Amino acid sequence: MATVLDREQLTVKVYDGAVDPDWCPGCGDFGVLNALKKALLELELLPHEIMVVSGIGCSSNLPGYIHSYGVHSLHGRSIPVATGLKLANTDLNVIVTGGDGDGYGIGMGHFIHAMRRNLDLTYIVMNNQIYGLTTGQASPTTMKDVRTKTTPRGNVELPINPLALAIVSGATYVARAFSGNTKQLSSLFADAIAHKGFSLLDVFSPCVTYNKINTYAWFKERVYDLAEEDGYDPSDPDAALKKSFEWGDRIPLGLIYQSEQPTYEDSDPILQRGPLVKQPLGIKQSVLDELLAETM
Amino acid sequence: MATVLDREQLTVKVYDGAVDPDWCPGCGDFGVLNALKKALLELELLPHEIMVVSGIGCSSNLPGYIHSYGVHSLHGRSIPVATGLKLANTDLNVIVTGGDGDGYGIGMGHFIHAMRRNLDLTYIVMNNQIYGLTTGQASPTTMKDVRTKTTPRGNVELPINPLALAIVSGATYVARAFSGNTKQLSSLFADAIAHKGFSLLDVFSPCVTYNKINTYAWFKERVYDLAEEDGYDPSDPDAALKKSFEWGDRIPLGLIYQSEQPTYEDSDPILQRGPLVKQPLGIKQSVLDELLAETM
Amino acid sequence: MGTEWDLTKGVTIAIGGAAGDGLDKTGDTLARTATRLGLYAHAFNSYQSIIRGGHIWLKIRMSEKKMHNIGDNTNVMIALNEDSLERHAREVQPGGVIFFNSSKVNCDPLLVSEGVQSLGLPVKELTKPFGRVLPVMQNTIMLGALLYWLNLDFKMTEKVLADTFGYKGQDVIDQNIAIARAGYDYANENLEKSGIAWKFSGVRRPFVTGNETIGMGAVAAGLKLYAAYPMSPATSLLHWMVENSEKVGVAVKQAEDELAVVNMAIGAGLAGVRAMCGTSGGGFALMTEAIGMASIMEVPVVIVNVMRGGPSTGLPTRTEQGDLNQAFGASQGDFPRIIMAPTSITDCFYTAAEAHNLAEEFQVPVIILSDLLLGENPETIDSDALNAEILINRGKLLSEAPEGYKRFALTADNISPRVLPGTPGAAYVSGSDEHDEEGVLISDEFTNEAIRRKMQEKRMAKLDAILQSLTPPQLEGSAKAEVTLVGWGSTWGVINEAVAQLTEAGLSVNHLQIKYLFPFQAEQVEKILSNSKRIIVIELNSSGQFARHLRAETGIKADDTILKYNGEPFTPGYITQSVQDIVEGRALSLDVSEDEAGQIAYHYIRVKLGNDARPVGYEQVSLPDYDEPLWQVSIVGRKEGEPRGTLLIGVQTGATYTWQENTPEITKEVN
Amino acid sequence: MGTEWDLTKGVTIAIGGAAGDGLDKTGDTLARTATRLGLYAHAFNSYQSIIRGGHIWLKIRMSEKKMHNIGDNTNVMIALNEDSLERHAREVQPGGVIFFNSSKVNCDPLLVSEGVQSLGLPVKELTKPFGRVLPVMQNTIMLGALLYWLNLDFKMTEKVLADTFGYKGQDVIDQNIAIARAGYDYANENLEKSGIAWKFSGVRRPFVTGNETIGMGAVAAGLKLYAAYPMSPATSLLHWMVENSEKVGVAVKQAEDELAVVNMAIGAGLAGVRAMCGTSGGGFALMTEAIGMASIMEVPVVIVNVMRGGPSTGLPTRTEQGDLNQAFGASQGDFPRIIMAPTSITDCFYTAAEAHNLAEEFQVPVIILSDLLLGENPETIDSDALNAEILINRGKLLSEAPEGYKRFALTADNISPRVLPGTPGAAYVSGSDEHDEEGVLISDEFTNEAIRRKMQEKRMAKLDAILQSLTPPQLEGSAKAEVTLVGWGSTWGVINEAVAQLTEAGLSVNHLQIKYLFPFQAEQVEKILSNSKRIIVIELNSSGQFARHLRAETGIKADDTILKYNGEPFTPGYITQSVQDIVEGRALSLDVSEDEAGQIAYHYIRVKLGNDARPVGYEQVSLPDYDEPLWQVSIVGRKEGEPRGTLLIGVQTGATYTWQENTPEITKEVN
Ligand SMILES: Cc1ncc(C[n+]2csc(CCOP(=O)(O)OP(=O)(O)O)c2C)c(N)n1
Ligand SMILES: Cc1ncc(C[n+]2csc(CCOP(=O)(O)OP(=O)(O)O)c2C)c(N)n1
Ligand code: SF4
Ligand code: SF4
Ligand SMILES: [Mg+2]
Ligand SMILES: [Mg+2]
Repeated sequence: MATVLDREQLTVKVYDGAVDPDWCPGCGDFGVLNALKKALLELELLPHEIMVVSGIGCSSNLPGYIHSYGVHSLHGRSIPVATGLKLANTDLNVIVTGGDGDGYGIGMGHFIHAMRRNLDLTYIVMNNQIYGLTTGQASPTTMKDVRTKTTPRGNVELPINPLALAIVSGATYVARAFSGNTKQLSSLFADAIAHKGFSLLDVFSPCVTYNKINTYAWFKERVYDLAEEDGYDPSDPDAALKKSFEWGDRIPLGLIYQSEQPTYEDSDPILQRGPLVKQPLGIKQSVLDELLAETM
Repeated sequence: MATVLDREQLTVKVYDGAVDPDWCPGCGDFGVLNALKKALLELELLPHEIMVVSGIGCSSNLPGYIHSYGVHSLHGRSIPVATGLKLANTDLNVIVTGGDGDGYGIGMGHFIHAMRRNLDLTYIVMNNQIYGLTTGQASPTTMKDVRTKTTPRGNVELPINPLALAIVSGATYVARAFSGNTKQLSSLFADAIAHKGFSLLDVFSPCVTYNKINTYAWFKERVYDLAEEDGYDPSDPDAALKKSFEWGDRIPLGLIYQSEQPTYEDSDPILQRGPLVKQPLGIKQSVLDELLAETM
Repeated sequence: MGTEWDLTKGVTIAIGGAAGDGLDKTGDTLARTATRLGLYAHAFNSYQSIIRGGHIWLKIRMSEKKMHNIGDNTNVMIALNEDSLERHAREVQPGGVIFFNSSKVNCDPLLVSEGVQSLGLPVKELTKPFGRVLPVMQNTIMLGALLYWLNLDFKMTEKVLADTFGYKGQDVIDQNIAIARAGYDYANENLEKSGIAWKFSGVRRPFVTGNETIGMGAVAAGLKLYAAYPMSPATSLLHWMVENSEKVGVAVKQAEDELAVVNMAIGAGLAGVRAMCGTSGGGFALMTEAIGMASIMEVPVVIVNVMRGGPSTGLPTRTEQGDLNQAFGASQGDFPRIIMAPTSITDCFYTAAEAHNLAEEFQVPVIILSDLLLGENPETIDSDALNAEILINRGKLLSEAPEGYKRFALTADNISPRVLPGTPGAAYVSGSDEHDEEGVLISDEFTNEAIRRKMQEKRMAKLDAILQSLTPPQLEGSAKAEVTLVGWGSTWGVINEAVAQLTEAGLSVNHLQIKYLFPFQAEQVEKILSNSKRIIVIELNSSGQFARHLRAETGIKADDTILKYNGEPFTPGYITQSVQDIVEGRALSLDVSEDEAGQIAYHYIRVKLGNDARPVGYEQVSLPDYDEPLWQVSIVGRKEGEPRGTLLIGVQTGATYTWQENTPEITKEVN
Repeated sequence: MGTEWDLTKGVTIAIGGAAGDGLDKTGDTLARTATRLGLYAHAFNSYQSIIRGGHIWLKIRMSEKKMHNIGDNTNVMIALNEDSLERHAREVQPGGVIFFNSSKVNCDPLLVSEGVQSLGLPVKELTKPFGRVLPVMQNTIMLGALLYWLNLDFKMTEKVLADTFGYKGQDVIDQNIAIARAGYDYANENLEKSGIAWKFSGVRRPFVTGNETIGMGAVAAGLKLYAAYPMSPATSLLHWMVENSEKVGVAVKQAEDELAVVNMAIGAGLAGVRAMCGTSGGGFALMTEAIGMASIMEVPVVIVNVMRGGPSTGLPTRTEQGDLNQAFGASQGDFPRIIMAPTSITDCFYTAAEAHNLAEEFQVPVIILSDLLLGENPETIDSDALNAEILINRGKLLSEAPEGYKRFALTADNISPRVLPGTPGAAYVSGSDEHDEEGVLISDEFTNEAIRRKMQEKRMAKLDAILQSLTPPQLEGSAKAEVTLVGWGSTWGVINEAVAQLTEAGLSVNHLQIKYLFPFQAEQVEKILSNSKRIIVIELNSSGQFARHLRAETGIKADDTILKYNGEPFTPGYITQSVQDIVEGRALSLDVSEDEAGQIAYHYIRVKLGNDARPVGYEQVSLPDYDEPLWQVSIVGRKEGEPRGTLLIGVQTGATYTWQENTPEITKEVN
C-alpha cells in the first residue's frame, strides 16, 4: 500500500503537482497556485483530504499542478461537479478553481445558484478579464470599451460585478485578491477554505499575453487593502455592496463580506448521517416491502 | 392579401389570441395578460409590430393568448431567442415573458448577461414562486422554509432576489408589480416597453393551485406602491438596491430603478444601418476579391 | 345481458374528463380496490400538458391474470363531461355501460352503441342529503355505481377510501363512503347486472409505475444521490425520491437545470457513491456534453431518460420511443456508454439495479431509456416480483491505494482499478482532456499520439467486455414462425398480447424484444433473426430509429415496420391488425381516416366555434379547386342539432381548408 | 546532391518548436512567399492546447500543382529546439536539410539520416550587427537560409515581410529583411545547393483556411447574423467574422455560452435573416436541444461544427471526424435536419452557401461538419475558385400576408409559405410544442392525434424533397476498380492522392467521397457501390461512425475500414500503406510500435525526469511478471549520453510499467 504522509511532514513542496504549470511566463495564475499551496499548508491539509475542481481554461488547468485529488471538468461546469462531490463526500475539502469566462460567463447560472445554496465550497476565480486559452476574446469581466479580438471597436457590454452578485445572492464569504500580492492571497485562501459555507474569492490574475490593459502595473496603481481601512465592517451587507462597486482609481482587496449561515449540508437530514460515500449500500427487503405496501 | 388594421381601429379585443388561456381559474397570469393587452393598446402598437417570446411553463403559454407575432421557445431560452429576433429586426417590439423557473432558474445565465448587454427588450416574469406546469416543485424564488413537492421539510435554499440582481447587473429599468393590481401593472408594462434598453418587470402572479403560501391575500396584506412613497428616487441605484431587499411585512411595488444608458443596438455599427432583415443579401465579387487579397 | 366475460383478460373501465376534475383519484381508488381484492389492474392515462381543463382519458384494465397493457376494449365509461362522451362513447363495447352525471351532462343516444347501457346519475339529487359537497364528489357517486356494475366488493373500496382520505379525518372518510354507497345503490336500482363474476385471489399486490420501480431498483442497488430538474414524465421519479429519501437513505438534489443535474451526478459518481439523474428528452439534450465527460473520466453514473413525444417540447404528456438516436449520438467523439431500455414495469426495477452495477463495474455512463408509458402508468405486479437482494458489484474498487497507483492504468482487461478521492496515499486528477495513465493531460504540453491511441482503445474495448456480461436476448415463441415481431423496451407487453391474438387468428408469430440497445448483442440477434422468415420491427416513433439501429449493427433490414407517432401507445389490436395488413399485402395508407377527420373537425370547432357544435357527417368528395380528395364534414349545433356548416379537410395532407357557414350563430370569428 | 525533385508534387518544409516561438509567423511568411510566386502551398499545424511551450510542428508543402494535403515527406526542417530535433529529425528525407540555431541547440548527428545536410546557424553571431534583437529573430534567420536552399525569390519575401510588418513601420521591416538576408547569405556559403528549380507561374493566389472560406461562402449567400462562443477550432471563424463584420454587413454576437448562441441564431433565422453559428463538439452538444426546436418551428439556421479530437474536451487542438453520430442524434424525437461535410477548403465556400439556401428553402436546421484539418490549416486555392455570385434561393418566402394565412399550413409539397414576423396583416406564434396549421398548440387543451400525425409526416417528408435537390454523389476513377475507397468530408484531398499512389503502385482503385451525410443519398450510393469489389471506408475516428451510417442507410457493410484516432490527420502514404496491407492480407496490429514506444518513453521522461534525457534503444522482451510482451527502452542523458535507466512499456496495452534507474542523477522523484 502507498505510504501516507503525517501532518507534521507537510511542506509546501508536498503539494507540487505531477507536472510543472504550462502557463505563459508571468501569468497571474502562478501566484494563485503558490498562494493556494501555502494556504493548504497553513491549514495542514493532507493531499488526500483536498479535492480541487475546475472547468476549462488556462486557469482551469490548476488542478493538474497540485498534488491532491482533482477534477478538470467541462467548461462552465466546475460548480455542479464540485457540488456532487461535496454532497457525496462531505469529508472532502472541495475547492473550485477556474477563470472568469468559465465561472461568470458560461457558468453564471451555476454560480448564482450555488451561492444561494450555501454548500461548503471554496470558489477561486482567476479573473483576468479575458478568455485566455481561446486566445483573447472579451470575457464577462472585460471592462467597457476595451478592445479584444472580439471587440475590435471596444467592448460595448457592461462587465459583471462578481462581488455584488455574490453578496446579493447569499454567498457567505466574499473576498477579492490580487495575484501580485501572494501574502494576502494565501491568507484569504486559508480563511475561505476554513469558512463554513460558500466562499467566493475573485482574484485579479493578469493574463500577460492577451490582456494588455489590466496588467500587474495597472492593478498595483489601484489596489488597496480593505483590512487597513478604518472601520470597514465585512459583516455589514450594505457597506459590502457599496464597496463591491468601488472601481477605477481605487480598487479594494481583502474580505468584503462574511456572514454565518447554516450550510446546505447542515440542513439536509440525509447528509447529517455522515458522508454518503460511507453509508451502507442497498435496502432490506422489509424496506422494499414497506415501499410497495404504500402502493396497495 | 390580408387586411391590415389602422392604429385608430385598435381596441383591447384586437389583441385577443386565437384561443382562450387554459390557466387554472384564478391564476395570476390572467391579470398579467390583461394588463399587457391594455399596455399594448395604450402604446397603440399594431399586432404585427409586437413579438412576444416565452420559454416553457404555465406562464410561458402567454404568447398563444395574444394576437401578435410570438415564439414559444424552450424552457429557459426565451432571452437568447428574443435577442436573436431583436438583433435581426430592431423594428420589432420584443417582449419576453415567462416564469420564475424559466427565467431565474434554468435561464439565470442568460438573464444576467442580457442585462449587462442592455439590448432593448422588455422582460416580464410571472413570478409565482413555484414550478407551476410541472405541478409544484420549489423554484428559485420559493421562500426559505416553504414546503413544496420537492422540499417536504421546507426549502433550505435562499430565494434569489431578481431586482437586486438586475440592478447590480446593469438593467436600465427594474420594476415590480402584482397581478392583483392591473392598473399599476399595465402602466408599468407600457413604461417598460417604451423604455429604451433592457427592462425587467418582476410580477407576483399567484399560482392558486400549487402555491398556498404566496396567495393574493398574502400579497395584498404586504404590498405598497413605491410611487406613493415620498422622496423615493428610482434613479438612485443605492436606494434602489436597498429597496430591492425590502421583504416581509412590507413589499414595494412600482418602478424601483431606471437609468438612461446607450443600448446595445445603438453601439453596434452594423445595426445602425437599419434592421438586418431589410439589408440586401450577399456580397459583390469585388468585396470577395478584397477579402481574398488580404490572404495573399 | 348475456355477455361472456373473459375475466382472465379482464374488463376495461375508462374515465373521461378534464384536468382538475380529480379523476386520477377515482381511478386510483378503483384500481386499488381491484388490486386489494386480488385482481390485476393496468392503468393508462392519456392527458395533456395543462393543469386544468383539456381532455383526460384514463383507462383501467382489471383482470384475473396479469395483463401488461391497456388492451383493446372499453367496457365501461364514466363521462365527466360531454366532450368525453362525444370523443369516446362509441368506443364502449356491447355489454358495457356508460355512466354520466345527468345533473350536468346530456348523453345523446346516438352516441351509444347497441347493447350498451347508459346510466345518467342525478348527482345533485343523490348528494343532496350530504349538504354542500365538493364537485369532485360526482366522481365518488360514479365510483359507487361502477362498483355495483363491476360486481366488486364495496367493503374493500371503503377501506381504500379510508386509507386515501385518512389524513383528512373520519368525517371525510364517512362522507366519501356514504356518497359512494348512494351511487352503488342507485345503480343497483337502475342498471341491469353485468354478469361479471370475478374469481378474487385475495392476494394483495403492489400497484406501481415504472418510475417508482426504477426508484426502488436503484436504491436496492445502493443509490445514494439522485439529482434532477423537474420534467415530465420523469418528474414522478423525483417526487418518489423526495418522498422516500429518508427511508432509503438517498440524498436528493433538485438543481437549477439539467446541466447542473448531470454534472452533480457525475461528481457524486466520481466521489464513489452510486448516483443517478432523471429527465426526459429535452433535459437529456442538455446532459449530453457531460455524458462524454463521464466516459473519458471513467465515472460510473446512471442517467434515466423517460421519453415523451418529440421533437422538441413536442408532446410533453404523450408517450414515444424517440430518443434512441439521441442516446446513441449523445456527445462528441467515440466513447463507451451503455443504453438499456426496460421492457416492463417489473423490469424497470432490475434494469435500474443492473445499470448501477454495470456503470460501476465498467466505469461508464449508463443511459436507461424508459418512456411515459412505463414511467407514469401503474400496474399491478406480483407480490414477489421485486427482490431487494441485489448483488452489488462494485467492480475494481480498491479500499486502499497501492504504491505507485495510477488511476487510468492501461490493463489487460481494460479496467483501471479505482481508488476513491479521499483515500490516503493517493492523489490524481480526473480530466476531460485526453490523459495518460496517471491523469496527466496529453492535450497540452505533453502531446502523445501513442498514449492517446491506447487510451482510446482501452476505453472502447470495454464495450466488448460489457457485451459479455449481458443476458442474451431470447426469442419468444417458435423459431420457425412465419413472422417475427421485433420490439424494444416498453412495448414488450403489448406485442406479447398481439402475438397471442395473432396466434389465435392462425398466424404463426414469434417475438424478439430488445432490452440492450448498446453495446448491441449483434451476434446473438443476428443468429436469432437469421431464422426469421419475415421480420417486422414495431416501435413508437416516426422514422424507425430501432429498425435503423438494427440495420447499422447487424445489416438486417426489417421487412416491414409498424410505426406509430401520434402520441398514443400501441394497443394489441392495432399491432394485430397491422401485422395482418402486412401479411395479407394491404398497403399502409397515410390518408386521413374518417375518425381522424372527426378529430380534426373537433379541433376546428373547439378553437374556432367554441364548444357548442359537433361534427356529424363525413363524406369523401373531390372538388375542382383542390389537388387532393377531401373530407366534407357536416357540423351541427350540440344542443339542437341544427346545421352549422361544413368543413373541408384534405384527405392526404390533413389540411383544414375552408369552413362554409350555414347559420349565423357562430360564437367566434372565423378566418 | 543529385536528388530528383518532383516539384509538381512539391517540397515539404517543417518547423518544430514551442508555442510562443512565433513559428506560425515564419510559416506564414514562407507560404505567402511561395503563393505570391505562383506556387501552391498547403500548411498543417500540429499544436497543443497551450499558449506557450509544448510542441508545435508546422508543415508547409509547396508545389507547382495544387496539392490537397500535407503529403508524406519532410524535406526540410527548421528546428527551434532540441525537442523537435529528437522527435522529428529522422523524418527528414535524403536530399533534405535540417536547420537549427547552433547558438542554442545541439543537433546529435545520430538523428540525421544519411543524405541529409544539417546546418547550424549561429544566430547570436549573425544577429550581432543588429544590436539587441527579439528571440523570434532566430526564425527570420532560418527563413532566410531556407529561402536560399529552396531557391525562392528573396525579393518576394521582402515584400511579404513588408506587408506583414507594415504596421510596425519601415525600421522594423528593414531589420527583418536584413536579418533574413543574413540567414540567406550564411546558407549560401555553407550549404550545398538543393537543385530545386521551380517553374513559377507568377499567378498570385489566395491562401486561405476552411474557416475563412466558410465565412466567405456564408456572406456570399446572404449571412446577416453570426453568433458564437469561442471554441477551438471554430474560433478563427468567429475572428474572421468580427474582423470583416463591417465590410460584409454581418452582425456578430459573442454570447455567454453555446445555449445562447444557437438560440440567438434561431431567433434571427425566425425573424427572417440568414443566421449561422459556429462551434466544436462540446459546444455543439449544448446546442442540440435547440436544433430540435428549430426543426419543429421550421426555422432556417446553419450550425457549423468544426470537429476536433474527442471524446469530451479530448484533444482540443487535434483533428478528428468524430461528431457524425452526435449530429445525427442531436435532440430528442424525429425531425428533419441536413448534415453536410465539405470536402475541401474550396468546397467549404460552396457548402456554406448551399447550407443557407437549403435551410431557407426547406425551413430546416443545417449542420455543417467541418473539422480542424479543413478549418484551421490554410492552402493556396485557385484565384477563380470562389465565385461570389451565389444564387440566393429564399424558398417560399412571402413579402405580404395572404388572407387567412397559416404559418404551418399542411401543403402538397410539405413546405408552408413563410411570412416574416413584422409583416402587417398576419400574426402567429411559433411553438416548440406540437401545433396545428396556425400554430395553436395541440399538446395542451387541444390535443389532436390526427393533426399531430400529419404535422410529423409533413416535416419528415421534407427529407425526401431535400434529397431531390442535392448534387448526386460521383465516383472518381474507373467503375471497375478492384478497390473502392469511401471517405467523407475533409479526407477527399488525402484519399485523392492515395488513389494516385496506389494506381502508380499498380492497384486499381476508385474513390467515392460523401458530402451529404443526411438525408443520405442511399439509392445513388447503393447504385455506385453495387459495382464495387472491395469497399474500404476511411475515416478519422475510432468506431467507424460513417461506416456504420452507411450500413444503416444502405445495408452496405464496408469490407474493411481504415481508422485513425490519434489526433493526427491521414497522410496519403498512410492510406496507401493501409490499403496495401488490407489487400495483401496483412493483419492490422494494435500493438505499440517502436516509434510509439519512443513517444511513450519521451512522455515519461518529460513528465518524470525533466528534459535532459532521451530514449535511445528499443528491444522487445518477455518477462515473467508481465502478461504481455514488453518494449524495453534504454534511456540516456541528453548531454553526455550516459545511461540513465530502462523503461518497460507493454506492447499490447501501452502501459508504462517500471522504470529501472541506473544512475542517481534523476531530477524528479519517481513513483
Ligand atoms: C462548451 C465549451 N465551449 C467553449 C469551450 C472553449 N473554451 C475553452 S477555455 C475557454 C475560455 C477560457 O476563459 P477563462 O475561463 O476566463 O479562463 P482563462 O483561460 O482566461 O484562464 C473557452 C471558451 C469549451 N472548452 N467548451
Ligand atoms: C430542458 C427542460 N427541462 C425541464 C422542462 C420541464 N418544465 C417545463 S415548465 C417547467 C417549470 C415551469 O416553472 P416556471 O418557469 O416558474 O413557470 P410556471 O409554470 O410556474 O408559470 C419545467 C421544469 C422542460 N420543458 N425543458
Ligand atoms: S494566455 Fe494568459 S491566462 Fe493563459 S497562461 Fe498565458 S498569461 Fe496566463
Ligand atoms: S398551475 Fe398555477 S401557474 Fe399554472 S395555470 Fe394553474 S394557477 Fe397558474
Ligand atoms: Mg479568463
Ligand atoms: Mg413559476
